[in-house]
Amino acid sequence: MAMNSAQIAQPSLSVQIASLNLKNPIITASGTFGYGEEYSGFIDIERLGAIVVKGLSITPKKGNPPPRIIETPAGMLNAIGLQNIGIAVFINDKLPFLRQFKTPVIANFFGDTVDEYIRAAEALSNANGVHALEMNVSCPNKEASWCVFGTNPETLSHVVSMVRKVTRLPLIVKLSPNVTDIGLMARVAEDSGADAISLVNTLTAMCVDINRRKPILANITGGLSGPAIRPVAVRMVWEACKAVKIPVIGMGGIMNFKDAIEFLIVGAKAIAVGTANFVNPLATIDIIEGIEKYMIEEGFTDINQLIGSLKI
Amino acid sequence: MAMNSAQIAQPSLSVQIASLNLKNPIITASGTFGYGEEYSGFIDIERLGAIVVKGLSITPKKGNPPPRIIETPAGMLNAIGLQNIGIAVFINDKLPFLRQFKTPVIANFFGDTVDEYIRAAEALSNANGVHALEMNVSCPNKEASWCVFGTNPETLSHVVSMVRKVTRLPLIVKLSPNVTDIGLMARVAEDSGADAISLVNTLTAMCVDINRRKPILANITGGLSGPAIRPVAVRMVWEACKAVKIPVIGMGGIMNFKDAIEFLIVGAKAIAVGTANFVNPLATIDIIEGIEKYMIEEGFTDINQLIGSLKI
Amino acid sequence: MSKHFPVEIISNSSINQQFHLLAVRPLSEIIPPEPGQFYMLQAGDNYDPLIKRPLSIFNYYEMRLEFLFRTRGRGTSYLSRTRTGETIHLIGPLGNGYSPPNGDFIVIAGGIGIASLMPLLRQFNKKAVLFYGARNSNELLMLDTACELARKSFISTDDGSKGQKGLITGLFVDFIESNPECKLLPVYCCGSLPMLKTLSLIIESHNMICYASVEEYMACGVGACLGCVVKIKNDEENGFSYKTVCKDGPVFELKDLIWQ
Amino acid sequence: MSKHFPVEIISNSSINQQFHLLAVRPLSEIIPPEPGQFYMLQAGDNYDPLIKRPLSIFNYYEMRLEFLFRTRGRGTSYLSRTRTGETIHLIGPLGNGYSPPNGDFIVIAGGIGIASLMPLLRQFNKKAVLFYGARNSNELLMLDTACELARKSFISTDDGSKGQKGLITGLFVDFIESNPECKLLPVYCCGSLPMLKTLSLIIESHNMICYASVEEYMACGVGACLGCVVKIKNDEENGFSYKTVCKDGPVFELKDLIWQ
Ligand SMILES: Cc1cc2nc3c(=O)[nH]c(=O)nc-3n(C[C@H](O)[C@H](O)[C@H](O)COP(=O)(O)OP(=O)(O)OC[C@H]3O[C@@H](n4cnc5c(N)ncnc54)[C@H](O)[C@@H]3O)c2cc1C
Ligand SMILES: Cc1cc2nc3c(=O)[nH]c(=O)nc-3n(C[C@H](O)[C@H](O)[C@H](O)COP(=O)(O)OP(=O)(O)OC[C@H]3O[C@@H](n4cnc5c(N)ncnc54)[C@H](O)[C@@H]3O)c2cc1C
Ligand SMILES: Cc1cc2nc3c(=O)[nH]c(=O)nc-3n(C[C@H](O)[C@H](O)[C@H](O)COP(=O)(O)O)c2cc1C
Ligand SMILES: Cc1cc2nc3c(=O)[nH]c(=O)nc-3n(C[C@H](O)[C@H](O)[C@H](O)COP(=O)(O)O)c2cc1C
Ligand code: FES
Ligand code: FES
Repeated sequence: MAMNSAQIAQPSLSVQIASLNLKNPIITASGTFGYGEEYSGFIDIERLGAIVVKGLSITPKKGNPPPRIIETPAGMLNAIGLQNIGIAVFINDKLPFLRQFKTPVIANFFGDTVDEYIRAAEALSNANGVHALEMNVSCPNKEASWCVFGTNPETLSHVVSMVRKVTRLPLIVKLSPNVTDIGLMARVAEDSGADAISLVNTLTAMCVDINRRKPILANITGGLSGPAIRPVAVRMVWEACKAVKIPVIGMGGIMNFKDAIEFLIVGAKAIAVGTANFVNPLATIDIIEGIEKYMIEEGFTDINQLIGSLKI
Repeated sequence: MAMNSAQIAQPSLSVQIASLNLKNPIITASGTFGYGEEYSGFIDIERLGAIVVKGLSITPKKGNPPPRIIETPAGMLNAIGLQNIGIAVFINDKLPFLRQFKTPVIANFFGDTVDEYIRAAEALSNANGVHALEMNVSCPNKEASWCVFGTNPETLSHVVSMVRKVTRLPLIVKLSPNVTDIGLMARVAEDSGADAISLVNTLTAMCVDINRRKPILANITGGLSGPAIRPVAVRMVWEACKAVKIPVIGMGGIMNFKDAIEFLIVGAKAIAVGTANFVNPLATIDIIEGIEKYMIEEGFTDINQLIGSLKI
Repeated sequence: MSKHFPVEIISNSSINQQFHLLAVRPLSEIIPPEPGQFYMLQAGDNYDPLIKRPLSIFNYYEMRLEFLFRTRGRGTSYLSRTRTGETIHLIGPLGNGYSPPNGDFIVIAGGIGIASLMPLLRQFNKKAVLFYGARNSNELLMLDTACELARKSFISTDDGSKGQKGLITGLFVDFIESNPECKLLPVYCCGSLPMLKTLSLIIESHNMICYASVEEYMACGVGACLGCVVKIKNDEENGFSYKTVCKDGPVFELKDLIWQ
Repeated sequence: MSKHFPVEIISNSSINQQFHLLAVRPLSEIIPPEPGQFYMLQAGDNYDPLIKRPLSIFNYYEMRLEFLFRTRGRGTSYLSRTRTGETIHLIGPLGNGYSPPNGDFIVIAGGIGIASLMPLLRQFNKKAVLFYGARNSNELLMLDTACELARKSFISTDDGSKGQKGLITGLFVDFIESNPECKLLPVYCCGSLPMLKTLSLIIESHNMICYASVEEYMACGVGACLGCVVKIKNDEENGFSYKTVCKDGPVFELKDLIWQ
């Protein structure tokens, strides 16, 4: 008996995203895990494949006035307005905490202009303890014209190539789902020098207060996340995986290990957990353990056997 | 007291969609109400603003193999594959039943080619008892190349103008939500001769069976509908209403009168009830009564005061 | 004709960990169900689960409907937690039930499939030869009641924990081989897909008539969404057309079913 | 420090149609809450409602947490229907509670706001002058307990169904005008937005110190999503910054709050 259980080797969960080696494919989604500290009392950060921090910009942002969030059927809408402490404060005040852990830190960033993107990427690339960059070109809740970066092939190509020039860190481009052809956008990111892509960001959406006859969010529209969007996200991740050769990080509505496995099966090399953290701060750990158990039951020894195993 | 209640006049719910006068803005969404018969035992068809029938084509369609549907968080995915009896059988077997009612009948139709669209529109325009046409250019669950009709401005413009030439009935173009810029698609439809537009059709999506590692639907992808998509639908209807002058029919996840009112406030002239019929066959009637009550409470005498009343 | 109506939960008892018997009282006038018909039952308080769940009518008296069900997922788990006095909504009765037998008949039930067949046994008391099989004795539900309503009963379980060890289709074959006159009796069956498939070979080789109740995912239950189709043999193009389980079924002639 | 932990429902009693008292037993070790802190409570069995709901700690003994709440929407309605023996999940204790008073103090509670202030009254027995107002006597919750814990109590209702007819802020103004020495006492308050706004004018004009517990929509409860912000005066650009109610609050100095 003891022999028998010893024979069931722990399956290997490690995956490679560009030069980044993750001990497992579970990462946190930007904006849903703060700067790591907020959840460090709940889970052991060391167990995560990687940690993605809240979106950063070269100058701090106050963000949108409240209300910033509203629950929707099986989801939520947010228009935080990219409130953040700015890259300098992040490096000084937050990175030292994150450097304690062996878990790679992926810095999510954005800019209002191409120049701001470049400056943000430069500043983060020089920071000790940032292991990769995730470029948010898809935030749907800002009105500024840069919003088109993520939904227009030309502007996307331009901003990604410019950022590519200034960083040697693995560059992940985070795509917007609010497009006609996600495969095209994925290819554009790949061709412009991205080392990986991640998707989906939130779906642009809106709720109305029927008594005041005003939008519920101060920002009018917001981004929809949570289980409601999962089937759309799975479809888009599948299309992106078919379109590019670089690794794809899948996310959107992942609440448990079963959801995560759907993304892995359609081809995602890693998955990110967002809104689920709010509902269950232990979601990431539960997912890691659930995948491990599933792999043992289904006879997988290496997670790469599972990734992309969809039979059509 | 009797005086008092007599003074509260019934508010007017009637709206105009092109030359079509609807006694109220509640219509049924194509594919969710069969050919009317299926629900005629549950509700009084006469009370509806209009009835939209299951999508029709010039030749009958067998549809996709099962599984065709799967529930998702606060929604459902379908890939029926446009199964229908064909326009000839519809006219012979189903229209006589619908002609009994004073409720206008809107025939939803589609084609695999521009020619099939034209022939379908012609055949339906000559049928006694069809009051308007709704053109489905957005069905996401067919793989054929015509799928791009609804997501590409050029092909959309072409097929709508061709159909416009062969019908004098009010022509409603039903848009796909799977596009980057819904306002643009709405304008293209308007410029090509549409009398009204309706949206949203379903969001292309996918679920995976993690034990068989196969898509759950035989068709691989399907269309997401139900409350999960409502916030996305409201946003798109709002954008469409800002983009065009022709009437917009809003739908997507409407379950109750409150949801319906959100669409009216952002500018929809009428709303369609889809998936909700499955959950509650009386949903349309409950919504009509709920809107009436809301109008009385909020002091609206005419629904046109409510339509587009969003304060930004 | 069917309705959408509220019911009050009268009682909700677990038969064992997996199986529940739910009794409800309609709060408005209903249409009496026929054996083999089903209802769509509210499966949640909000929008997740969204879609109602189909359950066969298990028993019906005036102002009382009973359902016998297995707790499988979130919808049936919700139903198993409803409490006496609470109100839920139902749609029904739905579908085409079993065409009534004209004299003696054979019933073949697999596990929870008995739920759909019990009204037939009740309506035609002591007319049926019952074959009732399940994985184990826990899944032989309402066994005593069923046997009492039958003229004769054959019982089996996969693990031998009750009745013969083995498949119920085995007992059925033995029976018709030793009672060839029974090949003229109509067969009514409801059970798992493997059972139906095996049965269809037996039925075909003995040239019998068999009415089978089948299952598919459903959304509307009334024939509107076309979501619940199965392939049925006919003279159309490719030799089949898709028929809805909810409206054309759930009972079909077994020989007409084309398995995926 | 806070945790995500399962609790068993010990009891769930309705105080009247709208208000419930929920007592739960933690099934794993917890961190003791401070007065003014809150928990995020599971609000459904599936994904609708999705987000946990914030409720103040109303009472705490070893291995027992109590919440007093009003049934408003789907989340609180779910909580009101949980049954003894069932398990739900909580996150907490969360937020910065009331800075403990150093001697006597004043408490101003509006309706269900008493839930948040009760632990303060309990911890500092007979130290508080209590002002407790509500729309009507039904919304004056746990009135006797509260008054017993206070040194002195003033009660009002909008409709006069209990205590003085009128707003509780009126009684408070009368009190400090006739007891000017009390202006040195710290004020702790929790109540509706109109109450807080009126109070902020009174507090400012009398130059008092007031700690107010405020509400905002929440998602994470731990400062991660930045969804629950309020405007707080400071020296930054434009004279304010957004602070999270869940982590920086829910208790803020009243004078620092900028109303929308
Ligand atoms: C006409 C008909 C009569 C039935 N009668 C009975 C009965 O009397 N007793 C009984 O125990 N079961 C019966 N069933 C099966 C029952 O409907 C499913 O077990 C139930 O819907 C599962 O729902 P869930 O939410 O618990 O499970 P889920 O977690 O939703 O799914 C579990 C499995 O149940 C099946 N299922 C889920 N939703 C549906 C749906 N809308 N339609 C069909 N299948 C679905 C799927 O195979 C799924 O994999 C019947 C099914 C049909 C079609
Ligand atoms: C720190 C804090 C402590 C609270 N303590 C108590 C208490 O002890 N007793 C009590 O009765 N109430 C308390 N509330 C209010 C309580 O959280 C809301 O009444 C509850 O969340 C409503 O949820 P619902 O699903 O029933 O209503 P819904 O139908 O979701 O919404 C009804 C209204 O409740 C409010 N609301 C809904 N969700 C949230 C959310 N996630 N965060 C904040 N507000 C929300 C909104 O204003 C909404 O319009 C507290 C709120 C906060 C922020
Ligand atoms: C409150 C909130 C804040 C977010 N902030 C960011 C952000 O700063 N940068 C970013 O790229 N994505 C941001 N996102 C998007 C998430 O990272 C993720 O792409 C999306 O929520 C879908 O995943 P989910 O459904 O698991 O939440 C945010 C999402 C939420 C809910
Ligand atoms: C089962 C099903 C079948 C549908 N069939 C059609 C169709 O034939 N033609 C069409 O234009 N839209 C079809 N639709 C889309 C609906 O008309 C509607 O646009 C969509 O479901 C969104 O609304 P809802 O969320 O209220 O269901 C179908 C939707 C469902 C769920
Ligand atoms: S469930 Fe809709 S047609 Fe059968
Ligand atoms: S609720 Fe997430 S930051 Fe406060």
